[in-house]
Amino acid sequence: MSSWLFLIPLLPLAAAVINFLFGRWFLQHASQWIATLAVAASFVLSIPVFLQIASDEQSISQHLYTWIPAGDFNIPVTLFVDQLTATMLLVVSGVGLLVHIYSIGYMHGDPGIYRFFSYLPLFVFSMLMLVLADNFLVLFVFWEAVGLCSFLLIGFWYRRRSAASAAKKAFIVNRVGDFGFGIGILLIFVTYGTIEYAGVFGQVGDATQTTITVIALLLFTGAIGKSAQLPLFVWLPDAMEGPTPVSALIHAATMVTAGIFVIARAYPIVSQSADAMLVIAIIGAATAFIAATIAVTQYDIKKVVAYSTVSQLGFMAFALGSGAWIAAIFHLVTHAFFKGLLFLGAGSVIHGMHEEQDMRKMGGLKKYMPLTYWTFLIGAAANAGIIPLAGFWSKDEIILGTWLGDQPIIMVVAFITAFFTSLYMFRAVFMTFHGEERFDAEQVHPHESPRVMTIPLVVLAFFAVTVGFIGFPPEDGWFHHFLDPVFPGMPHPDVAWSTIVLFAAISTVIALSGLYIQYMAYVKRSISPRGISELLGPLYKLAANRWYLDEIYDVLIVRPLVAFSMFLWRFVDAQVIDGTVNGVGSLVTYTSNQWRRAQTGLIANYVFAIALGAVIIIGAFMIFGSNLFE
Amino acid sequence: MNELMPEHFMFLSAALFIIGMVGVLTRRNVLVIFMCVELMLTAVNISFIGFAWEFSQLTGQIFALFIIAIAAAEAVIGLGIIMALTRQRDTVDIDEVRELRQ
Amino acid sequence: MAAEVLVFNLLSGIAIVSAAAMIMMRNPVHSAIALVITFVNVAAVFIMLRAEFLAVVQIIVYTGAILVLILFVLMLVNPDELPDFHGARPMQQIFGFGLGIILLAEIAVAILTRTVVAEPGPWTEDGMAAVGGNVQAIGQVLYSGYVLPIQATALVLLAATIGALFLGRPDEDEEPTPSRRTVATISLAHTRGSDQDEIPALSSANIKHEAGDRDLIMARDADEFTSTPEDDQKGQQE
Amino acid sequence: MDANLLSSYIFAVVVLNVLLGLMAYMTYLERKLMAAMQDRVGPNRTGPVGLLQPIADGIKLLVKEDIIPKHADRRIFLLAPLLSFVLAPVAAAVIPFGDSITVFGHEVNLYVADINVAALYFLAIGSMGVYGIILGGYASANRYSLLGGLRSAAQVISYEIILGLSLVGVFILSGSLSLVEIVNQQSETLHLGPLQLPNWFILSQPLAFVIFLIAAVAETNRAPFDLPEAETELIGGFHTEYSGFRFSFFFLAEYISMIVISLFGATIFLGGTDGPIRDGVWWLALKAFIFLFFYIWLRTTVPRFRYDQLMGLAWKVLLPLVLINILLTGFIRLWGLGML
Repeated sequence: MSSWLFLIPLLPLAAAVINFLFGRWFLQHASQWIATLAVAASFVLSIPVFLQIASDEQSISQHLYTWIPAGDFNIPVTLFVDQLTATMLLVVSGVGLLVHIYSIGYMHGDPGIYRFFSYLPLFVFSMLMLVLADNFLVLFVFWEAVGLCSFLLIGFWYRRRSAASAAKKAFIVNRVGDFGFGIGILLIFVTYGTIEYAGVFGQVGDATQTTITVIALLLFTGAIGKSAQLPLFVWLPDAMEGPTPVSALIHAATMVTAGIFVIARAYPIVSQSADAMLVIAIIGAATAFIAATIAVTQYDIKKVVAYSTVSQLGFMAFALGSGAWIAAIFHLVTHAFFKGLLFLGAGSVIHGMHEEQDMRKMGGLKKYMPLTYWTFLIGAAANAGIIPLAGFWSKDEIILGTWLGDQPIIMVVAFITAFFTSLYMFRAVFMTFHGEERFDAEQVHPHESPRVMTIPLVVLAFFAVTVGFIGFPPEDGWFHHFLDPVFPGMPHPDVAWSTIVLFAAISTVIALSGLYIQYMAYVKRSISPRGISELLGPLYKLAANRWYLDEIYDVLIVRPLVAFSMFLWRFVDAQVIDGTVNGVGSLVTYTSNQWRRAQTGLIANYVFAIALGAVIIIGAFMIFGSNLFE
Repeated sequence: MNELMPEHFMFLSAALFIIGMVGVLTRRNVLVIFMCVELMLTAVNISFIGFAWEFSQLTGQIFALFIIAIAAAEAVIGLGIIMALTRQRDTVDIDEVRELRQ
Repeated sequence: MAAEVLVFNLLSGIAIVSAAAMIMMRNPVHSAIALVITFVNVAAVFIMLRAEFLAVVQIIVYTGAILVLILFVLMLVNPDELPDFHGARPMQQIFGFGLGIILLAEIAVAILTRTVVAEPGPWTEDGMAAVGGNVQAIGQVLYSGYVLPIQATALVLLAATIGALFLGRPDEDEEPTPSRRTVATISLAHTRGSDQDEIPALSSANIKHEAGDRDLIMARDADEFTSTPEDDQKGQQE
Repeated sequence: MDANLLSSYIFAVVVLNVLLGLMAYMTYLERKLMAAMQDRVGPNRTGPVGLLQPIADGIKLLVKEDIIPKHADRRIFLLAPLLSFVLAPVAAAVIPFGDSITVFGHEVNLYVADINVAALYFLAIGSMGVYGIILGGYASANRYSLLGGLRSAAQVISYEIILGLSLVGVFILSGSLSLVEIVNQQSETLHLGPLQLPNWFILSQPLAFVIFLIAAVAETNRAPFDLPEAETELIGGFHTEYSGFRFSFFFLAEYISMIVISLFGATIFLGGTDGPIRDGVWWLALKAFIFLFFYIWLRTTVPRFRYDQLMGLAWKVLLPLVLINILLTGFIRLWGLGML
């Protein structure tokens, strides 16, 4: 079993390499089948791995080779699977497979399809290796690799200026977080002398409390960048410039959850530091709230889903911070399915509307694309937390976890955010699929997407409905017991059934109230959204303009940086460095001109110089003596 | 000296080496200079083999073997250069080849 | 073993004398012959120093290959071009001999005053005989401890071969010119075509019609043997 | 002076004289055989069936005028034929003519020297032989001679590589460079079921043997590789200007070389003194005679090569073949030792 573990990441890598090398001239559209089959194979291979983990609760590891053997500093490349990794394996390869299938339809006819289908398996490979890593350095390498794939795929249509700059933005903003992450890993190495999980986690307590807090916060810095937390989430909405399947796979289901995964993986460290957990909880809650308010005001369907993603990642983050570890992972899993579903559904809408993304130009699409509608509705409901869909179970559990973790303020924020979640989700549904048809019927003929695109939707919708039941009953479900060994020493507060039911009831009421408000606003038209926005005035403007975060960054960071760069260019480079270099050059030219006279061109003279040198050296040796011959 | 001593072959080696060196210094024919260089290499070989003999080691002989191999390569290249030189400049006088002066 | 010393002195005496003759000879061919004598004597010295294999290699490589090649090149060079030994640089010779004498003195002092100390190795006469002889001993040491240098030497030799081929290739300074037009004649004695300076190169414009329609010319007198470009044009006008 | 050394000297003198006598009758044999092949009579006037013809020839050459060209480099002109003549029989010193025999109570080895590097020594002497030709060609101050000498130098160097490499296969199999050792190994008998075969290296190295044969012909400047003295283009090549007994030195050297290389080939590839019954020097002589007959046969049969063909044959055909042979032999040897 564990002997062919390596095939799981290797197959997508092979597909990526093959498509990249031969795609342009030989494979073209055939590349999609290679990529899809490879990912399918790794999904199929992941299942027995998961089953084995589930049955005997033993973690598997397979040593591949030693990457850096430098004295005591050994970096083995070892595949390591425990319950957490097994879960992630299934999610990554499963959603990855569905997205691959979906992409066959979505990318049909694109001239760069071979490129797409080499980047996408490359991403799957990197992500799988990220979750399979058994030390922090390999983790970091593939952490960067998924960032690279994200960059390549956001900028897939690189001829589009906005796509190119979005790709750059994603890459650069992520660098900020990665920098902290890298320093955190260095600090781990300095503190513990090893960077292998087992070695580090076994001796967490040896370090001082401050060090542990700093390490935890530095690791979380990486997560802030990768998982789009405040204040670095600005890249994620822009990343929607990439093809929609990419958004679904990378920017909803898998890569952005890497930050959550790493914090969960570093549970032994993070859980030792109450301060760090508080910071994580606060940042997560703030992210969730701010992103939710922004999402309500957006008109671009993909932007709505993107901010929703940021918000849900905030949920996961504060769940971690509040000590609801399993709930966070649970939400990660359910979120992967329903958010992937929402993105693919949005992609299907965009596809059917001929690349139109503005919801103000949609409406009434229900009758044109029923399958998309129903699946999108399921995804939205799951996201909003309507019982009994997947999102309900996980989100409710997170909120319950904040209460159990003695974070009442965050709990309140979470409830408010849940309300906003319901608002923006159903706003998107009703604006897109209900109401009058606001598009230009002369130009646009909405149509249902081809089957290759709708089948993944249906599959994902099925999971969005059912996957929540792995965590049923709350706090005591199968999933909780499955993941329990990953988080040793986690407190298990006894929760009364009444409490659970109470929280579930509050969640449901909040979700349904959001649904009702939007129904009145966009279907019955008894509430005017415009009136509300005018009523709120500056608050609405704040949210609609994304809390001016981009502008603040522009003033605070980008412009000073540009000015400083100009200074470096105009003064330091053009005058100081060039002056030095030219000065050295002219000095050498001058001295060389003087020395050139020694160059007589007569070989006899050169040989004579050599012989004279030999005579002098030997003579000096003989006279002054040396210990060479004695 | 009634026995073969290290001094014997060391003097032989030194004498041949210095004769070769003097030849390189005084002759003007590239080919003769070339032969002198070969003589110097052989002189060094004598030293190597002599020390190998004196200390019952084989390292010196192996070094000499490598020197002979490299000398063969050097001869091939050197003669090729001389051929090219005579074809281009029609001379083997080393003093007439002084383009590097420029 | 005075005999051994005697033989050694004899061999090295011949070697030194002929080496000196090598640099004194005016004729480089004589120098080469003197060098052959030196090398053969040195090879004999090698045998005395228990290096039979190297002695044979010395003869095969130095006298059998390198010096033959040098002789070869010497004979390709016009003897009139050979520079004088007593050239126009007396200072150079004085300095050369002077340096040689100083160096010899220095080394002589070094040899006589210093001694080399080292651990004796296992390859005495008996040690070599135990493994089958000098060749076997060298083979054992060479292919156990010096595999990488052997490979490197092979590469050097390969590179030298390629370099020699490159250096020795024929001159290519002549531009490859388009093939000259040959004039089809049936010659009885003297062809006018060969008297003409140069017939312009065939251009692509007239190559096509000339390829097929030129008939065999049955000559009656000398002027008819050759068809010139003017004739061709005439023929076309008709 | 121990007795061993003395017996070696005596034996060397014997070998040298036998070689010289053989050489003389080699010319007779060649002329007779060629005549037979070309349907002529051959020498038949001097002595019975012309048997005294070599002696007559020798006397003729000795009494002829010794001409030295005016512009010749005198010293080298005199040295060159001597060099050829002296070096040719020296190589025979390492050829074993049989086991030791007892003469007057002394044990006498039937070889001049059993040195450890005998085969290489043979090649080394062979490579020295080219000096006679190249210097002779140079010293004559004759362009034809010079060209002949140059051709010879290039040819002999090229074919010496082939000759040496063709022996490497045998060295790999025998693990020795000593000819005595090689002969001893060949005197073993191989049992292939009911079949009994001598362990001659011609059986295990057939390709090397063929290449050796070709290279040997070229090495001795014999037809069809006698380019250095190609009469039709070089009016005799390097010995154009030589006459009298100096010419005879070159002449003798060539025939001695032929005999010695035949003995050498018989020793290396055909088992030397090993024979089906009653091992002894007669077997060696018979095998060498086969070689010599082949030489003569070749001369009467095959026309002379063109020069570029000659060099092309060496570098483009024989060298790759011989390298492949070495590679294969090496692999087989490793396999046989269980190291592969």
